[in-house]
Amino acid sequence: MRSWFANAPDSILLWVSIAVPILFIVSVFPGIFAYTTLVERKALGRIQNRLGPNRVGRWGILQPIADGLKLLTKEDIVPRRADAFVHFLAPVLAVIPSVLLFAVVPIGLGLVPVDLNIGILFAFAISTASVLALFMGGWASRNKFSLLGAMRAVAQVVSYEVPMVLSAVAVVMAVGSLSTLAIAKAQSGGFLNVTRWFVFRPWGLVGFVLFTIGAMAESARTPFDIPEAESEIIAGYHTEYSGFKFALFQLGEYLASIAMAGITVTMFLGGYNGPGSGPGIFGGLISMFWFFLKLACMIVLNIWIRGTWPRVRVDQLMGFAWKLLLPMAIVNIIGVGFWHYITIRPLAWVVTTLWLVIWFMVLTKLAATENVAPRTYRYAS
Amino acid sequence: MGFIGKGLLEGMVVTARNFVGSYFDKERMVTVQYPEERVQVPENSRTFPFLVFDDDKNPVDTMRCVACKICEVECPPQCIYIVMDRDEKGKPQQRPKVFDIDISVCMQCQICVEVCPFDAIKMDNDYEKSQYGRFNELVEHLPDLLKSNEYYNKIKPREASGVDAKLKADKEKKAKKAAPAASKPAAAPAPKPASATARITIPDDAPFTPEQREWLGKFLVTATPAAGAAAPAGEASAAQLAAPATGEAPAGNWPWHDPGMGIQQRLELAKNKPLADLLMAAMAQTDCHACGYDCRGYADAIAAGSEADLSLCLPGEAETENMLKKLMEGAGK
Amino acid sequence: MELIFWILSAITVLGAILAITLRNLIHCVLSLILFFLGIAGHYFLLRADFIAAVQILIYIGAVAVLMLFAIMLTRHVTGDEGPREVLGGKWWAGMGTAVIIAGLLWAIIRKDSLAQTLPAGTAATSVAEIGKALVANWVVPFEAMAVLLTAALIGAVVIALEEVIRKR
Amino acid sequence: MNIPLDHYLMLSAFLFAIGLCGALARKNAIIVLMGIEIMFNAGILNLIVFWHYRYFASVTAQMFAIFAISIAAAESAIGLALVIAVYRHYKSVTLDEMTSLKG
Repeated sequence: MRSWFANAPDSILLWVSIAVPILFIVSVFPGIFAYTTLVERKALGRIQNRLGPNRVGRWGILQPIADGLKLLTKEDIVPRRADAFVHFLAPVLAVIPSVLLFAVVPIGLGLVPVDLNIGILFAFAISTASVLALFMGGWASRNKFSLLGAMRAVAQVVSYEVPMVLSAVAVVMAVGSLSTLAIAKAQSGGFLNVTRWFVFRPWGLVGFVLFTIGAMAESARTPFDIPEAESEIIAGYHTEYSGFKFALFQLGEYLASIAMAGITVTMFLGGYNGPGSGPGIFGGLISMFWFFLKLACMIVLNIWIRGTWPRVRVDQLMGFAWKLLLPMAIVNIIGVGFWHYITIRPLAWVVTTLWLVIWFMVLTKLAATENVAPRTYRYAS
Repeated sequence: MGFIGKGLLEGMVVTARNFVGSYFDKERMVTVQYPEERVQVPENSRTFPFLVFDDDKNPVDTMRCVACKICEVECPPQCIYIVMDRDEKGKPQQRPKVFDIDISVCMQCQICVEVCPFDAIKMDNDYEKSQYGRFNELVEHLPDLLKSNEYYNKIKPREASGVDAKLKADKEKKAKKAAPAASKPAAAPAPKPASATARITIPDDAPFTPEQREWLGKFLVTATPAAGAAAPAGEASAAQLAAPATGEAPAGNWPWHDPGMGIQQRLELAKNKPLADLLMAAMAQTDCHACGYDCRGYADAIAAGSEADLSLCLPGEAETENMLKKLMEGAGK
Repeated sequence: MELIFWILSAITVLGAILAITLRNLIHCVLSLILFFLGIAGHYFLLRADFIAAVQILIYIGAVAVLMLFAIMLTRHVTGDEGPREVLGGKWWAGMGTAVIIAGLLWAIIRKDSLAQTLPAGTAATSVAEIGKALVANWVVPFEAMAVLLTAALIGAVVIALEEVIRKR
Repeated sequence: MNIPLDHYLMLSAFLFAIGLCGALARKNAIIVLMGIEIMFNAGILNLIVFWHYRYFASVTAQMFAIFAISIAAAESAIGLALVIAVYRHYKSVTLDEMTSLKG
C-alpha cells in the first residue's frame, strides 16, 4: 500500500490528496446535518415532554431519509413575480460558503483539509458571504415578509460579525497565528492535554461565550432567529421556498452552524486535544474522537439553548451586539495583553480576571440603564 | 447575586430537568401513541347513532327498531332514511328494510335518540369513521348500523343499564296487564323516564296574545318532547272533546298529522271533528304500521268497531292508549 | 493554472460589465459581488492569501452589503430602474473615454518588456510578517488609517442621520 | 505560474476602463459609486500583480493594498451615506436631477 502510494505519479497523488478531503467533507458533514435534525427534534420533544419522531424506523432513525425524500418530491413553486434566476441561485449559494467553511476546520491531529495560514480570517470571510444568499432569497421572492427577513438577516450578521471577529482576535493574539492547526496545537500539552485549552483561561472563557453567541447569531440559531421569526414574518427569507430549495437553505444553515461549532471547538475547547491524543495512527484516531465528541457537545448546547431561550426582540438584538458584546470583546483583547505581558502566572490570573469582571459589571450596568419610556407611536396615533 | 443571563441559565436548568425527567418519569409524557394506544373516551361522549339489537344470534329479528320513522322526521339535518319492511303480501313487518344514516350530514345532536320510544337508536362513541370517498362511502347502511346490546352496555354501562331496567319494567307491566285483561280507565301514566323534565306550562296571567300563546304552546311541546309525552292524558276532558261531528274533514287534510306536535295540541286541532279524526289525533302520526294500519286506517277501524284493541299504537305509548280509551268512553262505546 | 486564470478573468470581466450595464440595481450589486469574488480568486492565485481574505471580508461582507442597504433605503424594493435610464446620454462620452484609456494601457503593455514569464517566489508571505510590518515600519499610516476609518464611521452616521437631528 | 505579466496588466486595464465607463455614463449615484469601486479594484490588482512578479520578498505592496482597500471601504461608506442624505432631499438618486446650483 505504502509502496504503491510512493510509486504513484505525483499528479495522481495530488488529485487523491485533493479528492479525499472533499469527499470526506461532502459525505460526513451532511450526514451529521441529517442526524442533527433528528437529534434536535428528539431533544426538543423531550424538553417539552413529548416523544419526538419515532415512526420511521426504530427511534425514528430513518426520519432524515424520509424527510429528504419528501422534500425532493415536493412541488417546486416559484412565485410568478419572483426574480426567477436570483430565486434559483440563492439556495445554491446558501450551501457553498457553509461547505467551504469546513476547509479550515482541523478534525484531528494534523487532519485539516487545507492548512491555510489565514485560516480563521478565511472562515470569517466565507461566513460573511453566506448572508448574501439569504438576502438574494429574500429579495428575489418579491414578498414583503421575505424581504423583511432578508434585511433582518443582513443587519444581524453584519452586527454580530464584529464582536465575533474581535473575540477571535484574542485567541489569535495569544497563539500568534491565524492558522487553525497552529491554534489547536497551541492548546495541547498540560495535564491530560486538557488544562491548556483556552476556555480554561479567563480571557478564553469570555471569548468562548462571546464567540458562541456570535456564532449562533451568525447562523441565525434560535435566540437570534429573527430573520425567520414565524410569529412576525412567517418564515422570513425562505417564505417562498418549497421542496428541495427549502432543504438547501436548511442544509446551508445547519452546516454553517456545525462548522461554526467546529471552529469554536478549535479555538477555545482545545480542538482535537484530549486525553490520549497524540501522534501516530492510534493517537490520531483518538484525536478525531475528541474533536467529534466536542463538536457533538457544541451541537447539543445549541439544541439545548434553542429549546430553552425565547427569541430576542429586534431592538434588543442590535443593542446587545453593540452595547455589550462589542465593548466586552475589546476589553477581552486588552485582557489577553495583560495575560501575555505579566509573566508571573498567578498574578496574571488575578489581574486578567479582575479586569474582565469589573468591565463586565460596568458594561452590564450601562446596558441596563437604558431609560424606559412610554412607547411613542409614529404612525398609529 | 444577580447578573446578566442568570434567568437564562435557570431556564436551561429547567429544560434539562424536563429532558432527563422525560426518560424516567412516565407521568410527564402526555403523548398517546394513537394507533397502538387510544384514549379512553368518556362515557357520555358521542359520535354517530347506531341501532341496538338484543340477540347476537339473530340481529335482524331482535332489533328494537320498528321503522316508526319518528327519528327520520325529527332529524334536523334529515340524514336518516327509512323504508319499512313488508312481506310478500305487502303486510308491514315491524322492522326497517332500509335504514341509512349519512354521517357526513349527521350533526351528532342526539335528537333521534331522545325521540325514539323504543330505545332502538343510541349514540355510538366510535370515532374512527374515515373513508376513502366522500359520498356513498359515508352513508351507513343497516348492517353497519346494527350493534348488539352488549356492545351498548360495554361503551355506555350506566346509560345502558338504565335503559335495560326500563325495558324490563315495561315488559313486566305489559305481561301483568295482559294477565287480568281488564281495562282500567285512566290508568296511571307509564313510568316516566329518568330524563323526563317537568312539563312547562304557560301561566294564565302571562302577557301573551292568543296567537302568541298558541305558538308558544306548540313550541314548548315540540321543544320538550319528553314533557309532551309525559303530560297526563286526563287533563283534556274527553267528553268535551268528543263533541258531535259537524262535518266531514276532507280526506288527507289533517292538520294534526304531524309527529312533531304533542298530543294535547293535536287534540286541540282535531276538536269538534268526528270521532275518527279525534282518535287519529291521539295517535303518534308516524304512519309506522306497527298496528297494521296507517294512523288514519287504525282510527277508522276503531271508530267503525272493527278493531277492538286500543293498545296497538307503539310510538304513542301509554298516553295514546289512555287517550283512545277515554275518547271511546266519551263517545259512549 | 492558466485555465484557472482565464476562468477567473472571464468571471471578473463579466461581473464588471454586468455591474454597470444591468437595469436592475440589485442585479448590478450582485454582479459587482461576482466581480469582487473574481478579484479575490486572482489574489489567491497570486499567493496573496491575506489580501484575498480581506477582499472578501471587506468588499463582499461590508461594501456590497452597504450598497444593498443604500438601495433598499433609496429605491422601492424591486430596485427596477424603469425604462428611462440604463446608459443615458453620456453613453458615448463614457464609451470614448474608456476606449481611449484601454487602448493607451494596451499600448504601454505592448511596448514594455513585460510579456516575459518571470519566475516568482514560491513561499507565500506569512500573515505574521504582514502584522509585524503593520506595527513596525508602517505604524504611522496604520494609525492614520485607524483615524480615517473612525472619522468615516462617524461622518457616515452623521450624514445619514442629518434629517433626524434637524427635525428635533 | 506561467502566466505572462502583461495578461494581468491587460485585465486590470480593461477592468479600469469598464469602471470608468460606468462611473461616467450612468446617471444613478449608486452605480457611479460601483464604477469607482471597480476602478479601485483594478488598481489594487495591479499592485498585487507587480508584487507577485517583481517584489515577492517585500511586504510593501501588500501594505499598499491593505490601505487602499481600507480607504475604499471608508469612501464607499461615506459615499453611500451621502447618497442617502441626497435622496432624502431630492427624493432621487439620479445625478442629472441635482441641478439646484445651476444658475
